[in-house]
Amino acid sequence: MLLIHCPYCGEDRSELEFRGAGDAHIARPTNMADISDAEFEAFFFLRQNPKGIIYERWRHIHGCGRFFNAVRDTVSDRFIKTYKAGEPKPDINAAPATDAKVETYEALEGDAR
Amino acid sequence: MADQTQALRREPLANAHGGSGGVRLTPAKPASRISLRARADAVGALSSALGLDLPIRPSASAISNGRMALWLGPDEWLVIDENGADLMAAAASAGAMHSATDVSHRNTAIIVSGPGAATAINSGCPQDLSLKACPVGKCSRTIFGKAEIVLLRMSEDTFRVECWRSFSPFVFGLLAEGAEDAAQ
Amino acid sequence: MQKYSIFAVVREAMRGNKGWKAQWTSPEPRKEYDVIIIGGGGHGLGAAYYLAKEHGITNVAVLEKGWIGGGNTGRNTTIIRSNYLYEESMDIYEHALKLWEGLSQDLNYNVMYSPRGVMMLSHSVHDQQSFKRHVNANRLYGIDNEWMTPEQAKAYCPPLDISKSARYPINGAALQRRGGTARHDAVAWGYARGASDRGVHIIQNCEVTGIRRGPDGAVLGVETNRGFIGAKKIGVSAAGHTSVVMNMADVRVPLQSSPLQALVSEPLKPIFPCVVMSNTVHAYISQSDKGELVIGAGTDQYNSYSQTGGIQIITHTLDAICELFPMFRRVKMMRQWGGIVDNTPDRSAIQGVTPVKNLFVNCGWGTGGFKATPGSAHLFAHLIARGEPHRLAAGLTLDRFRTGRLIDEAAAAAVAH
Amino acid sequence: MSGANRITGKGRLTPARTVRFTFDGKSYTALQGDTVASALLAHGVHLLGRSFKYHRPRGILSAGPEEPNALLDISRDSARRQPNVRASVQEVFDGMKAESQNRWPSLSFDIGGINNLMSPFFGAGFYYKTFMWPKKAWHSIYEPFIRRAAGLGVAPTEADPDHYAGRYAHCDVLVVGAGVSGLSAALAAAETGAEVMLVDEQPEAGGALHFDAGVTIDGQPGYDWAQATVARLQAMDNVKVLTRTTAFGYYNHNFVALVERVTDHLASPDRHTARERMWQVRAKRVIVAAGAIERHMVFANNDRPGIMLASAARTFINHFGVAVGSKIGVYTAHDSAYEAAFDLRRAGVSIAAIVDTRDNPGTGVLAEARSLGIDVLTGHSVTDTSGKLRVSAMHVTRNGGGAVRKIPVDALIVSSGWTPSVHLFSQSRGKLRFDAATQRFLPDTYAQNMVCVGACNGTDDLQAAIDEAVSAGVSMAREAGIDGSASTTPRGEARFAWTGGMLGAGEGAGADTTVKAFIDFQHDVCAKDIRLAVREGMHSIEHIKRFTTNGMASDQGKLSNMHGLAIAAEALDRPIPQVGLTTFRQPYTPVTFGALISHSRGDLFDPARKTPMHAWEEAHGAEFEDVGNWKRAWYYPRAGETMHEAVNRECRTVRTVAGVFDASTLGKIEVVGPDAAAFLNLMYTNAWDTLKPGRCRYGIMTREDGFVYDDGVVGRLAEDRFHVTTTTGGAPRVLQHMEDYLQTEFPHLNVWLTSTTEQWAVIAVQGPKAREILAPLVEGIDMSPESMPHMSVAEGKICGVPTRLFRMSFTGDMGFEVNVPADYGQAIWEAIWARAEPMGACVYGTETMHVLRAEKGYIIVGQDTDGTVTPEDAGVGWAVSKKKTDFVGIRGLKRPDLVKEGRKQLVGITTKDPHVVLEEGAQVVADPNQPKPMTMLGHVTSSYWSENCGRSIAFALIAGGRAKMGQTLYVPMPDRTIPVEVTDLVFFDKEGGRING
Repeated sequence: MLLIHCPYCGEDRSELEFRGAGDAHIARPTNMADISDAEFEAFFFLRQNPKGIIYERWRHIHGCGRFFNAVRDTVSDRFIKTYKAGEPKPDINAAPATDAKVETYEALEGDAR
Repeated sequence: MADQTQALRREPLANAHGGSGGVRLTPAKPASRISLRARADAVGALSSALGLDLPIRPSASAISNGRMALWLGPDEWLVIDENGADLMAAAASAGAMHSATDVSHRNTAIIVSGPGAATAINSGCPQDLSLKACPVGKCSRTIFGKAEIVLLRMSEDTFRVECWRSFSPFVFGLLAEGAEDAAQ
Repeated sequence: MQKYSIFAVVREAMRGNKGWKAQWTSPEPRKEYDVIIIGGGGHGLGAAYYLAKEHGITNVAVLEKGWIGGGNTGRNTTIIRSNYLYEESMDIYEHALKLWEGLSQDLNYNVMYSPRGVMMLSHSVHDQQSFKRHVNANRLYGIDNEWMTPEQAKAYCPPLDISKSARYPINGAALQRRGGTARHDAVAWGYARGASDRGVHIIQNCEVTGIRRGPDGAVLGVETNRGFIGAKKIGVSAAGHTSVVMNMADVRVPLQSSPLQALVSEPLKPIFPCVVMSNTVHAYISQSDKGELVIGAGTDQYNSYSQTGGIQIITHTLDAICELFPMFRRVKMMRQWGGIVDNTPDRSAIQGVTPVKNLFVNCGWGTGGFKATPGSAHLFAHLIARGEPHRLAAGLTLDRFRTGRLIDEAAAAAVAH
Repeated sequence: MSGANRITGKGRLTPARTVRFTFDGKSYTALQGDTVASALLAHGVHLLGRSFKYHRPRGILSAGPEEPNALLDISRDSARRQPNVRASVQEVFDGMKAESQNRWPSLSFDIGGINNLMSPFFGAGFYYKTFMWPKKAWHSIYEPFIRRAAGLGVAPTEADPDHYAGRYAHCDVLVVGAGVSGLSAALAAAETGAEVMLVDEQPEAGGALHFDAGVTIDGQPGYDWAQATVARLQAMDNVKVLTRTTAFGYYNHNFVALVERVTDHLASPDRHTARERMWQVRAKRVIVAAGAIERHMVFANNDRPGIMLASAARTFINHFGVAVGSKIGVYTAHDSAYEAAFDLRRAGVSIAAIVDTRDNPGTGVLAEARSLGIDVLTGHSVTDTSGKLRVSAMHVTRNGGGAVRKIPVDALIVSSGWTPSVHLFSQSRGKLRFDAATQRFLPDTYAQNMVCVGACNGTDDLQAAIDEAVSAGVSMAREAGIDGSASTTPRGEARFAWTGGMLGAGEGAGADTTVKAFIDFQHDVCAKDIRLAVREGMHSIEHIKRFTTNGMASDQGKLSNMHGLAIAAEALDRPIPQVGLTTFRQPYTPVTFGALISHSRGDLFDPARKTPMHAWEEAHGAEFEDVGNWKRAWYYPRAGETMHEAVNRECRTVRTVAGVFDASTLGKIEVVGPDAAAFLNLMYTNAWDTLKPGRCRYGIMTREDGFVYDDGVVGRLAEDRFHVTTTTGGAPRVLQHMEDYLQTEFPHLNVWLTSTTEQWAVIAVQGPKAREILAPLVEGIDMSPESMPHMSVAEGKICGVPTRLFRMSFTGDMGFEVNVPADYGQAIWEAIWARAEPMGACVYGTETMHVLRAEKGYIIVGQDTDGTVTPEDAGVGWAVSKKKTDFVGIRGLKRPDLVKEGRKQLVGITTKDPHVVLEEGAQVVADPNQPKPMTMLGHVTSSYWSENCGRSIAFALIAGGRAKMGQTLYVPMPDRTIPVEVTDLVFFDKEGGRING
């Protein structure tokens, strides 16, 4: 059960209060009616699904109700940062990239490499 | 509400009773409530119209003369008047852009009191309810088992638990189990 | 290949079991293969097996970054069924089920396919409508699936609580008798043995780090932690890691990888005869031959490659199990674990060509990949060998997300109204 | 007497406090505080169970949770029965019934023991190689046989009458384990002022101090110091101590799950007390002081009852006062076993010999053995044992060969060293490192905010462990934000510093042998099985585990993993770290489902949502159906009526008089703000700016992909206020969907959304007499057709209570929906019913509502649509604005496959025989005689007997349906084929005049 910092409440709260809401920073085209099928596919379906840093949205649905954004490592499940909706995508080059020290279960088991 | 209509009212927890040696559970008396939504620039006008300072600090509440304003989100307050005052009219008189919606009957409340109150609530609520993390006056919407609640700490060992009416038997039932376990 | 039989078992027992040979070999990689399959799970190993057996293509390597069968093949709750709604789904899952029925004999490896019946519980009028839609569609398609009254369901699965006082009383069930379970590890090992025997190279601890392409865009081979390995064709069957691999070829696929958890109880004497699923209360349960209750939990709500998730997912499914089977409250959870499932937007798989020449993909099996294993592997081999999909997999192509021809099994189950 | 082997003056239990229990029907006396294991050992009972595969007789191996053999069925009554309970952990209570498992007909004579003779045929993985012929025999013959033989205990068959509790908790520092290290760490952290939780799985604190009588701390015997320290901690306000509590799972972000066993040790627990309590603790910092687990020696027939871990024997003598034998052999590769021998010897037990496989044991212990007159055979090994149901002799030889000496013993205690308990550390996803010098895996890289101290961290020296723990207590508290200091550092002294340890097979069980040298006792995995797996090409430790099932038993490899790994490494000729390690998963020890679900049972399993009128409906005989979390009145049978009859009556009555219906569960969202109409324009396919205040409109909502998501009537109360309704099940997700767009895509709009589903009780009054029923009750609203036409809304009062009154219809007849604040719902319902009933009206439920709307061709989203249906498909394409330049779904709707010819379209279908009612979900075909797999055109979405039409009616989604009007299609059912005709959707009142009354 994750512990998530809500940027609006200013507190760490249990994952039970939140709902994940998919990738962040995917802007809905303003000329929606005019985009091509391929553009629509890219907007609505295609995702990076990164193994490592993901920019994602959460909603503090059983809390302040706000959608906000988070930067998280999908390998360690560690949050690097959460920030309010509308704030620019943070440059996290300064922050550690995928933390190689933290391993998936998969990497902890089986033959050592 | 007028007196003659009072007789027509059936509150969802009218006959509920429960608790344990260390925790009392009491259905709160009927109150009027609005869900108030507004941007920051309207807070002043709404505060004067409602006669209490709408809190702008997260999780803060303001209480005065049986009227409470609970910060639920950056543009959202739950305003409760235990005397049944017409909060819709009060808000409307502010003259500033806002949304007020009557939720008096949507919600009902349970007062949880006694030395085991926090423990009883922690039977289903994942928040840290120690006085350090949750001082008197702190409020928040949160989760309680499989129901959503709004929690307000009224004193060291008294909480107000607001929930939607159809969830109230569940919330009361889980609080009753929590109260029993807290007494062990 | 050393043939397995009761006689072999007796013979070897007399010799102290010293004569058993390696089930598959672990060769050094060649410089180049006709086909490289990325991902040594049941789907990938099976595809290699069928490439060799049915298409005569034996210069094949299966590259596995860990140990074969170590991904979702070895982490799932082994449910097999084919009672899906849409023709695209019925085609592939029924194809798989037919292969399951003869797989032990085909592989000369007991994969313990056990058609003990998969029962899906109906708890509401809406469930009933949805299940009968499945039952009727399956019947006309030649797939067994039958509606049962609560009493019939109880007779088939005695631990079931069919009392009206339940929170969500059971108002019937759909039963596929040919559905059941199989031994997951045996599937990977059986295919590996069969493929290895036919000359396929199974290369473990070999992680693909890049896909090299020629000037015409076609694949040339893969970069790995053991160096470059050439390939005329590449099939990607990497489940939860498909996005990672496909990104190496600059192909984006509509996938999200998230944790899927499961658990087993301590071993118990036989008490649970079949597989029971309930979508309404979110419960999936069967009992393994070792005696453990095998219980499938849900997916966590976020993308993750960690193969672990929150305990609330586990407790949520146990809530439902104990509601359906109140006597199990005293049973103990012995182990919980997680896998990485790759879900598509319509919760149906993708198998087909990609924008990159000679790069083929098989992914998006989500929570349903195990049951598809032989069918998916068989059709994937066809795709790789022929360069175009088999008729039974023709609907699973990648372009459906652009055109809107989705195969939305989840949506067809719809929602309460 | 509490047993002949109870040694007077030994142990910490009180001789006068006795309890009675039975084992396999025989009654025994035990002492309060005994475990089942200690109590039975006191009576000389060693045989407690049978193994999983070979049904070999087994005894007690350990005194802790790692026990693989002595698993019993423990009950206090028939419903309170618990299989697979470790005898080494379960405390005896008065009246307890214990039964052995996995044997028939009796524990001492078990038919299944024949498996032991057949064992050469049952090598690891044998079942993969046979049982394949004939094809169907696996499921019908072999599998049932294997299933019956497998499994250990018998699952309870009655519903569990006990209840369980759960709590969330927070603390600054959670300390797991109350041995020397855990206590020292907890004390230090507590002294800084941090909020500390200290948990230990045993009934009292002390950990290894239970057995290790050679330790003194601050001048006291270790165990006494532990009790004094716990008392001190318990007296502190900032400390919570939980005993009988296992930290079983370490999850993300320092979330640790504990299970507290509250009543399983009590003779007559209070019925209000939960049997077990699950704690879910979010700790700022965690200190794991989980200790280490002793390993057995791997040699032939090392599994006979009477063979046990040296530390277990030491626990039994020092804590329980029980001698596990009268002439005890010792086989060890580690000094710690010597101390067990010393303690037993001093208690008057004869030690046959200490057989040490090492040439050079620790000098201290050697000298002490000599002074006690104990025979020590260094460089020797036990290569086999004798005995049937209990060990009777150990076979000793010099390493490398030589004569075998059979030394009679009645117990054999063993140790090959200690494995640090890194389970929680591994669960936290920390990375281990193999310490070649000590042949063990130790915590290396931490992944979470935690630290390991003491034996589980490989810190062997007592004072070093204490110092490490104290320093961790202070630093973890500081990291948790508590800046205090600790004043106490305990001083500990151990009599001996231990050396030694070995992994893998011992003498006589090496590479070429076929003896049964057990590694995993419960699953009967022997050293030779590991080697077989390697021979068969299993080179990854995970493959070896899965092939042999080593470590997959209920102890999850606590004793077997390291031995298995070492034997595999040897067979593979690779160093241990290159073979890897299997994963430690949660839980550390098995946890009951009851504790995991805690309160979630019965009424608390899932909230059952009921409307304000529910009690009235129940009292008036309503049957209810589940719709999402809601209970909705389905139909109201009168005495003697079937469902069919009741629904027919209700349908007739509504059309001829009127009906009253509870529509409260429909979702309601108040949309308020100057941009409310603009927002709804984007969320619905329809246009909303043209809707005038006081009027309503039916709206369709699509997702971005163009498929129908929800529908409902929206009323405009004012320029800036809309009352939106949604489907019952759709309410939460529609609100979430709207909030998502509002906050994320359209934050510039001045509009807010509030759920009002539960604010309003909704009473629909439908039928020709609807107005007549309501009008006299309503104040301040002109209900005349002119001022309140179809699809309008007004605010006023009903019976003195505020109402939002809608003129709308889901039946096609004139109708109103009365919204009143929910607490008034039942009173207003009763007032309306008081007028309606005398006029001959009825109350009706959802079934009648469904029939009536179908008669009129109104769709139900979720029944007549699924997630693949567009508004056009569903026949409501008229609700999609052609003028708007944007709304959610506008682009998705234009994709090639959504505008293709031949899509499934919702049409009416009628059976040729009007009395035949189709099955909902039935499939429709053009040619019923085609072979399977058939080409299906679509399916029946709704189907009813329509009393008002005098025939059956149905909707179906049919490929190219609207072009097939009038055509005959077929519905093939198992028993017959039903011909049907394609029609439009409206079956009743095609002209639509009734809506105006």
